Amino acid sequence: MKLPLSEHRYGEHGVVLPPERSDANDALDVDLDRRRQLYRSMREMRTFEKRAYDLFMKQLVKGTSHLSLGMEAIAAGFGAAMREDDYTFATYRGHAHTLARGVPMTPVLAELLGRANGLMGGKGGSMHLTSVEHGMMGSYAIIGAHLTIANGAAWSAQYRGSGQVAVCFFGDGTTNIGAFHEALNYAAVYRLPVVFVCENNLYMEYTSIHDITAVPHPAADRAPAYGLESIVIDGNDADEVHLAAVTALDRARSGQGPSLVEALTYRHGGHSRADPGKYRPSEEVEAWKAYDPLTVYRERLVRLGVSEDELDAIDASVLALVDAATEGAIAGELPSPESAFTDVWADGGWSWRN
Amino acid sequence: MKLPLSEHRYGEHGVVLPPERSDANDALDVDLDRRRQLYRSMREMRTFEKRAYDLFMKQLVKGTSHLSLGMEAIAAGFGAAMREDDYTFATYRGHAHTLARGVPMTPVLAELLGRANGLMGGKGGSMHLTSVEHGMMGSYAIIGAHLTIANGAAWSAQYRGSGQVAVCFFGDGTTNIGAFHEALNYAAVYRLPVVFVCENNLYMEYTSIHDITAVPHPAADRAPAYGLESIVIDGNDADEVHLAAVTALDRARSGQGPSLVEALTYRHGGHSRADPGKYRPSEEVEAWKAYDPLTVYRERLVRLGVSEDELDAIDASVLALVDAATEGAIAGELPSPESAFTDVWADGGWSWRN
Amino acid sequence: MAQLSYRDAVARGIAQEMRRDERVVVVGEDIAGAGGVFKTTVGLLDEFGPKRVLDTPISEQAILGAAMGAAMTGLRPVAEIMFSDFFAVCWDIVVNQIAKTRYMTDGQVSLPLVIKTGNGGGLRFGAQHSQSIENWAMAVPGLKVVTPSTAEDVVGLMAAAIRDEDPVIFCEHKGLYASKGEVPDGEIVDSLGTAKIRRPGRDATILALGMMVPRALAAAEDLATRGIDAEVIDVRSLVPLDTRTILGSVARTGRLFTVEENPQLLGWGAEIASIVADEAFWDLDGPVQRITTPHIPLPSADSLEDLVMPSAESVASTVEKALQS
Amino acid sequence: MAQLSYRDAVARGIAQEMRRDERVVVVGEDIAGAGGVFKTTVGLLDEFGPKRVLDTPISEQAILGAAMGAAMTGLRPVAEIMFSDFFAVCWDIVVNQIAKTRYMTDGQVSLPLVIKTGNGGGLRFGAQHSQSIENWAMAVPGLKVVTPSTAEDVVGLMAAAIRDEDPVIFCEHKGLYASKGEVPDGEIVDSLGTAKIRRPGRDATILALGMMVPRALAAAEDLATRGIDAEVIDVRSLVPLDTRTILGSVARTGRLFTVEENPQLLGWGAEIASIVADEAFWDLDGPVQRITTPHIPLPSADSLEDLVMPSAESVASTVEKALQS
Ligand SMILES: Cc1ncc(C[n+]2csc(CCOP(=O)(O)OP(=O)(O)O)c2C)c(N)n1
Ligand SMILES: Cc1ncc(C[n+]2csc(CCOP(=O)(O)OP(=O)(O)O)c2C)c(N)n1
Ligand SMILES: [Mg+2]
Ligand SMILES: [Mg+2]
Repeated sequence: MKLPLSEHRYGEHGVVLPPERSDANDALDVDLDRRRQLYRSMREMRTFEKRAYDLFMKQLVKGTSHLSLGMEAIAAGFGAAMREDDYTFATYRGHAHTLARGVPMTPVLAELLGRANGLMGGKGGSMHLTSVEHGMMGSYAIIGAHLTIANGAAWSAQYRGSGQVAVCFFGDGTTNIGAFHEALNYAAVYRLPVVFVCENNLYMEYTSIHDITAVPHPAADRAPAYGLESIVIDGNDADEVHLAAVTALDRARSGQGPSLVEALTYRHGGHSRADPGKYRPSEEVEAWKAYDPLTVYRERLVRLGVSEDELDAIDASVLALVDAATEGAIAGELPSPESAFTDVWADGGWSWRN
Repeated sequence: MKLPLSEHRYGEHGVVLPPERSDANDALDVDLDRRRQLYRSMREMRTFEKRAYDLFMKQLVKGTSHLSLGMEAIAAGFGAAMREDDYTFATYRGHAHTLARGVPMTPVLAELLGRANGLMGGKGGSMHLTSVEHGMMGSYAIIGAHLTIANGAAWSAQYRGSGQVAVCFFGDGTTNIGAFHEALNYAAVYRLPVVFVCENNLYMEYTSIHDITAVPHPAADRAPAYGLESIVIDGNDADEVHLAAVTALDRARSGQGPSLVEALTYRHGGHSRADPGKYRPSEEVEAWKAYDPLTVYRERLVRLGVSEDELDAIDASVLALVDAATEGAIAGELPSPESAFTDVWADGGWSWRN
Repeated sequence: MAQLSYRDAVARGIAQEMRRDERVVVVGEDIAGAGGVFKTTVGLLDEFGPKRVLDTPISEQAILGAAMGAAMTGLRPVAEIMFSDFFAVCWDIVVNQIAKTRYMTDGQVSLPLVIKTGNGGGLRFGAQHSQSIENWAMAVPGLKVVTPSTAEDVVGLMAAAIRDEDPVIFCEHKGLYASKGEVPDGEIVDSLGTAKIRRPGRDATILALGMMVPRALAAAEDLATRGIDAEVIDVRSLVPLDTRTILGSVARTGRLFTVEENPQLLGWGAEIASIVADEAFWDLDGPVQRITTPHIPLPSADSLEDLVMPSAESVASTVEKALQS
Repeated sequence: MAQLSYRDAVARGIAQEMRRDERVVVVGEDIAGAGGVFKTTVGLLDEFGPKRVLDTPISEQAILGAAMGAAMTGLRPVAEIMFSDFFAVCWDIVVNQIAKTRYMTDGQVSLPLVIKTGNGGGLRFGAQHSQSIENWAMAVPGLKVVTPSTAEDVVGLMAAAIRDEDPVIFCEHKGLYASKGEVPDGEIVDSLGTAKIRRPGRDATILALGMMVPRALAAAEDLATRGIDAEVIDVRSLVPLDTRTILGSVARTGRLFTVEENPQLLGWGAEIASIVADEAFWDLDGPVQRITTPHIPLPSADSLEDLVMPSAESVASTVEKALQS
């Protein structure tokens, strides 16, 4: 729903509340095993990121990092829909998307701690998680760029006829940068097998997306500008996300081109490590915390007959995994000094002269 | 009218013909004196640019240049609607827009010839025509940038409460670059007094806009993405352009914010000096040459009772102006060597050290 | 005279100029309501209101384009590019538009604007958020480039930058935001294009910029204990460049070292080395030596980042070794 | 052996590689149907079809992003940025993404891609279409940078660039497109990182790049008539840099001159001057001298553009004066 500009006011935005709780989505066509998997996947992300947060507080994680606490349903819902050889492109807020591709926790956590056993040996850090062997093609920290790069992976898949799809996650704030526009048109023109997923958590860093965007749905209201359908989904409902993902992936894989999906969600914490998130009305924060994707989903599973015991067991097994990863990460060595000088070039080195 | 993406094919575009000739627009509410002015203005642009072309052929104009032969109705229609202190921002294809603001021909032509009496003393050339005293705030040769700069002039006018409007002209191909998107959203967010005018001449340099754009109207189909109305006009009809200009300028001046106007037109020649324009079907070129804005308009004036003699007299007086400008330009000295070293900085000089 | 953080000094410098000149406006991402992600614009919205202090979308090209258009029509904008690495997404506006327009229009257009930015490494932000881009700007005719290293200089150079009729790239070092220094009360206006001798010395000249200045000073103190009396010059301004102060120092000491945070190739030290090699060739008692981050992207792990950036220790040992040989 | 224009050599080099390697694809604005606005890709669409040779929208970020994503997933793209000045609109993709990704991922990602571009001045295109941006790229770790000066080198360096596993910025000099040279028949594969001595000499070393190479050679011929025997080295590759050839020459001649088309500050000659000043200090018989365009934007008028760019005459007179003093 696009409003005429007369309805927009710079700097003015109301409190945006989550949808009402309802059991309507219980009936969605997602089978129970898949749902167990989705629950587990979200629990992994949640537990992992809470641990990461604790480790920041203990000064073990240096630098910055960006959590997606509260936004897990999107990463889980898409992750479960992707083929093993599909490509993920994420932002600096990429822990959940990395785990969603099956990347083990220890190297991810070790990377946050700057250890030699980190996913990139400590050279990338939290904002650049990458595991090519898992199809996790990178986390990109400059707004917009990775939408264009995802196109390239999709182009390559199309060229090779591999049937792979590239899925690219980004935030609401990203819809106002030039690269967004270029990437969307480009994907549409060549009908690339790429799915663009806007995680609309209502805020850029500290500014409401509505303050500085001319339309209410920063992604969906732009979709028609590229010949694409406007799609808005509940990003806190893992089943709804999952089905939207299946549809978009099928569309891409069958040669019908890109999709742009806007998933509404909220981050429980601040933008990054440094941010207490005080610019958000507490009424809004509380309402969204109550509409937690894990709570919502757990209640659904219970309604659908999964026992609390089974769910507790999942939680416990995930916690054990995270504990083990924590140990493995903390036990990691510091990177060797030589490693700072490897892999600038394909020959393994850094030399720029003879 | 946005088509679903399924109707777009990369690299496929049909022949696009101009509208049928009709006398419907004779009835538009533009008074006859204004119409005489519009005719004269278009004739100035036409005669001036044909002369510029002749001078290229004589090797007197070095470097490149981009003519808007066939596109004059847009520059004339807007020029006549603008207030004296409004701002124009144009592209490398900016001769007509420069003349439309009342910039005298001699310095413009002298600039093309690289002479000291050129509009910028020979330092800018054809692609960068600027005359601040006439509100001609520059011609910009890198696609997209000047849309963002026009916003700044509009912002300044808004801040100062001056009632000025910035009008920014650009081509169809420009709608696919990132800066277009950023500029449109930015203008809408702050409700800036700026009018964006897309001169859709169906081609970028040598590629049809339809081949590489996901929607049929590269500007108008994007307008709703910024809360703006989709506006498509006949860019070869000076009256239609003029009225659209008046509406958009009024809207901006009265604080209702930006407009995006897509004016359909065609260039008679190639993209630039080097280009014979062979990539365009001759049927298309012929049809558009027949739908020449000057022919169309002259016929209208005659239908409305202006005598052929009067029109011939206008043509003759314009020719005399152009002849005089040609003499003045050719008579210009070469720029002094010292002038290469002035005006890097506001102190008049170029020194970067003490 | 009060202790002020480098971070707070930024807002103070801007506020000082906003009070005296209505044409000064400030724009950038999260700079108004939130006071900036680095908290360098805290208080400006409250004091000057939403007409003069604006939050923007994530649209760096639009931000700088707006600053440019406003500057050419009577305002004096201060625009923030949050991390200097993001200059790469709006580089066209900076180098092709802002830098060249006065020249191309034969002086018709003035562009009194400041682009302030959080620059440099040392905060474990990784390769895309830690670059020293002052060199990118230095390479482009038409841009002035300053990098203060103290809170007092932040205030005075910000004022000078805002008053200047030319576009100024104002590099705030992220690694210095938390540092504090004495800042005199009242109006402070410094001048662009001036280097400062922070520590006089006779045996060698050490040139440094931004966060490398405190490191060079620490190195000099250390060298002093070993009998080497090094002069430390804070370059402060890359364009205009105070070659007089630099060449004068080299003439006295006969040895020159540059301490550059940037990766080696085409850091500002290369230009100075080339100037000195040309104009002070006969003054030199030994080769000009550049101490830089090696020519690699910055790694994020703290241990690796510390390893590759010039430190007080690496500066001291390089100078000592060179003077002994 | 045939006479080939520098322009046609570009297409020949690309076609040679497309024939042997299916993974090579070409993208850019107007490069397919029209064969490129500089006509450097003529014939490629006909021979290799629309799947491998693609016209794009005016979306430089999207073009290079696509090239990057394709390179990391198995293709070997050649992307065109029409005028090198337009790197400014996609600089983020080049310097923050393409240059850094291999390093940041600890070697997980390879980026075998070539960005070809029309670079340099002399065509009266004015300040926004005439820049020498090879220096911008040289300053960023992770990019290889080459600039051929002859048709034969175009073919061989293009082949080497396409075969290289790293990203290469391939600068074609617009002012050389029309020049012709002998090019051997059959496959030509050159190697990156190698300079070429174009004219041996004993009295002075002149380094030049791109369009400055023929000018330096003309200067050397002229100097020869006045008894000065200058060695002319075509630098060809800024990264990797063939310092061995350069330092070797300086060791023989004792005098170094760089001829740079770029504005002075932080041109490639500054880096070489700094290397030579450091490593060959005791070999030098006099200061390194850089001959550059002054640090100004390029004016468009032919008379002014010719005045400010280095010419054979200005090179010869600078060298002569320096050697006589
Ligand atoms: C080009 C660019 N501009 C600004 C930033 C700084 N920045 C990092 S995250 C962010 C907010 C992004 O908001 P959004 O896209 O909504 O994603 P979210 O963080 O909410 O997931 C900003 C402005 C950046 N990284 N890159
Ligand atoms: C960023 C950038 N990319 C490419 C170009 C080269 N270029 C100059 S004009 C042009 C075509 C522009 O087409 P359009 O916007 O339709 O304007 P027209 O020339 O048709 O008036 C191109 C690609 C440029 N100047 N800037
Ligand atoms: Mg967000
Ligand atoms: Mg066009």
